[in-house]
Amino acid sequence: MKKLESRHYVFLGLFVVILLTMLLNVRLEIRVSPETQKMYNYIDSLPEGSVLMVSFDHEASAVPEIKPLALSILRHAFKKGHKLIGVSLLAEGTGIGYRLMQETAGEYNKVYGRDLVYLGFKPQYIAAILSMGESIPETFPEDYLGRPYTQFPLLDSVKNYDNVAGVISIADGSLTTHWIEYAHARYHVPVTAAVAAVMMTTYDPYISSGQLHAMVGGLRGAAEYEKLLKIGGSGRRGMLAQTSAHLYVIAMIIAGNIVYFLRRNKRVKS
Amino acid sequence: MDAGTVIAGILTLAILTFLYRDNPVYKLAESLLIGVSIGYFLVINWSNTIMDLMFVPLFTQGKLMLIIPLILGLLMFGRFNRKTTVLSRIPIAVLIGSGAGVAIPAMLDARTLQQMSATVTPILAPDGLPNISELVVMAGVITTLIYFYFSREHRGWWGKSATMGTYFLMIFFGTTFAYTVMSRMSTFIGRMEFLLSDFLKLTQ
Amino acid sequence: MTRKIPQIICALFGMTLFLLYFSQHPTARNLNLTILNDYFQIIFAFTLLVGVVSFVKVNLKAFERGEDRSYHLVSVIGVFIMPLLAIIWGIKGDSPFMWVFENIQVPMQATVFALLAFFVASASFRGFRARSVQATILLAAALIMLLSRSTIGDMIADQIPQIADWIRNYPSMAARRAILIGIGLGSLTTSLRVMVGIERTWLGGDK
Amino acid sequence: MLLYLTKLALVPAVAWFDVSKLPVLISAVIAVVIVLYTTYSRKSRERFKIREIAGLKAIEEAIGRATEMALPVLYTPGWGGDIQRPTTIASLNILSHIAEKTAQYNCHLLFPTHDPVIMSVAQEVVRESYARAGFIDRFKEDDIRYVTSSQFGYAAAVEGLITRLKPASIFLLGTFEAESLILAETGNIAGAIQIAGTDSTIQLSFFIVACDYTLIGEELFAASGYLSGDRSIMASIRAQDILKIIIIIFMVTAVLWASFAPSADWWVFR
Repeated sequence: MKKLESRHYVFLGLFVVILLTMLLNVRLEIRVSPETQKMYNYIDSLPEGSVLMVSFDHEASAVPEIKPLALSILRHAFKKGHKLIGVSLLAEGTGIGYRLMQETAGEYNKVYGRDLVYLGFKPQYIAAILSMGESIPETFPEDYLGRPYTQFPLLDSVKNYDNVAGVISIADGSLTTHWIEYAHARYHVPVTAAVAAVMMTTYDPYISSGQLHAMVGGLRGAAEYEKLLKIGGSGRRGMLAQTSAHLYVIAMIIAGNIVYFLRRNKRVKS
Repeated sequence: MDAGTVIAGILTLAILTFLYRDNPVYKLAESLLIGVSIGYFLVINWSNTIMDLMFVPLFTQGKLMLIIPLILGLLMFGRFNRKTTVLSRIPIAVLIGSGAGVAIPAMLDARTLQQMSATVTPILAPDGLPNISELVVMAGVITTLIYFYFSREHRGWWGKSATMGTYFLMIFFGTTFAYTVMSRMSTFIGRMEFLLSDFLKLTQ
Repeated sequence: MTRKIPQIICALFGMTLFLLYFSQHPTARNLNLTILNDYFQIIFAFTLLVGVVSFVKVNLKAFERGEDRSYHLVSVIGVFIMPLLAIIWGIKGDSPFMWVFENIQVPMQATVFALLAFFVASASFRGFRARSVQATILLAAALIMLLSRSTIGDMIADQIPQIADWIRNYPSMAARRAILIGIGLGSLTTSLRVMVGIERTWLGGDK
Repeated sequence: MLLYLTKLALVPAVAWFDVSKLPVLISAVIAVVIVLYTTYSRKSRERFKIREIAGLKAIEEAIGRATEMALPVLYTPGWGGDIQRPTTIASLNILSHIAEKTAQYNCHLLFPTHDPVIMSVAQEVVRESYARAGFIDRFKEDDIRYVTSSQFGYAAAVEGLITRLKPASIFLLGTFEAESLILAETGNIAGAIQIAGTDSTIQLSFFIVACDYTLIGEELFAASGYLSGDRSIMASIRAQDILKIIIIIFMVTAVLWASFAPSADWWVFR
């Protein structure tokens, strides 16, 4: 066996910290931020049976962070009896979105075609967003599995954004911007977002200007949302691990400096 | 447990073994990832671009203008032979030329002008006292720009200002580093969640 | 000739797109979108084939040389299996193509991404040593931000999140602005040099 | 898409020039005039001192080290860029210089990329550099290779190359996204000397922490100019500096103006 180097200990330490904190299954008490509360209130206050469009605008690699968020939102919407139309503006998010919607629909005994429809992917996001503003059936003549649009009772009354209560963009990058700048600015449909933590600062200006109605972000956002829904979920389970990982990084920075100063002193003495 | 989860779980572990060191299991997983992802992109490009964006509108809707990008695309095939390789310079010239043409106004606007205007805020608070935070911003932007000044050696007061600029740069780097840590940890926690609950069924 | 013609095309397209940027006329917007979107994507799609052929060639050559045969074989099989699955069963919904994507490609990509957590930890251990004034500032900024982002921060002192917010909104943002202004200028001159033809490296240069 | 375009076409004669972009046009013209003047005027091309860029001096050293150790040099432009991006062009300029050196020293140069177009151009650039150095026989097209367009597939591929070939020097110059730290840390573990440079502000912090030298934003563009050794290209760096002075004067004036005349807003470009 090859000799272990210092980085191996650093890696091992992080692994152990996260493994233990996740196995412990402790729910860290967290405060719900006003942002998350606003998102929750928005979905909660829509009249039952509202049609929401959920857009999966993320890549496959972001799934670990995005999934808990998406699940919370989908669960909330189904629980409130809303009807969902799924789309995707990034090819990689398409299959994932379909699976997530199927999975949550199953939990709440929702029927495909009546309570949810998944339209799938459309390339060229700006053109797709604009063209749905004119006509959704012409943009998506078929659903994800290739069945005609007219076949589904849910879609009977859905022609364009006028028949949709809002758009929820689930994103790991800047695609939400296009929903804001095209769907909201031009067709005045309320846009909300569930995003990766890194993107939150990017969207802050849109929240303060009101162009983005509400936003929930990161694992922390998912945990807060789960708390509001009063369900257990991977977001809340992950919070202790998240905080510990942060502390671990701080500890590593400090440890690195201790090592550095010890070595330097030794060198000075000798 | 379905076969998909088992395979996904094994491959996840295979990639994680890299943290110990490079090994045959990781190498196999890596080769598979590279191969499959290239195949995936080939298919997606064929269906979303070549079919949906070009052939379908060209042949069923008669959009003849699409012949231009078709020819440009085909010229790239010139690269298959050393003698015809120069042909590929034409589509490349289109890409580079257009990119440069857009970049001049777009970069100037988004990067330079917008940032300039955003920096402008009164340095006097309504009560007539100086606004320290805004003074800091001004000092930061100017000294950092001085750091980026190339045609003068960093000596004397000029050099001191540039050094000041590097302090601001370091604050920025420290801040962004810390800010991204959270997201990176979430990603790994998400993977562990999959391993522990979907694959190994240890937590619920 | 082999350099002149691409050069002229480059300049022409550059000028056209520069001017199109300033127009809101539907015809102009349309042309803009066509070139930046359709042309770029289509040329890319064809070039992808050139890239893939080169990839397969490199791997087959290595295979012939007998270096690490199984790995190169796996890569090449991967490249061909996806189109094959797509041709036979399509790429929608529950097709085998999507199955491979979701159960092989996605989990591996996500795990490579997740390796970052470990690299962040090892970089923190090694890269934040207080060697100089600059390094110490870097270290201090990172520590304050990290503390403020974990629940521990507010336990130690209420001021930590406030200080962190101030740092992020003022000094840190000032540096970011200057970096962006600089990048804007650098991009501008580089693009201009390409358009007027002083910069010819992309043609292989001609010194 | 079609629908949207026909709708636009129906809008009666929209003006060809978008007045809201006038400030951008004026500034672009000023900037272009200054750049062209410094580039073509003989007076301004006369000698002017340029400050040192630490990362630049290190390039020579890095190639020298690889030659001594008889190990390869690895150069990769990151996953975030494409050929249309000025950053990529700047990176390819640096590549051309480095390739000339590796040709002279008979040092193995590897260039993996995620973009087939960048691969094609890089092959030309490197071939020409080898020819210029007089060692065209040392050029191997396969060393400039396309790996995969998948972000983390690309990261895994480059990570693999670094681990197995143990390059003595690694150049990470271009537009990087999340893969930046994966590559930089792997290079570090392999013990390579690393020179990085990017225009992605977030990734700069990772390079600063993990690499030996980092070209920060504009320095990357300046470096590509320096290395060319071409007087007219160097003169355009001078133009960037003149523009910086104008920007500083503009900002100081505007700030003072804003402090004493709070209702003015002539510095807002939109």
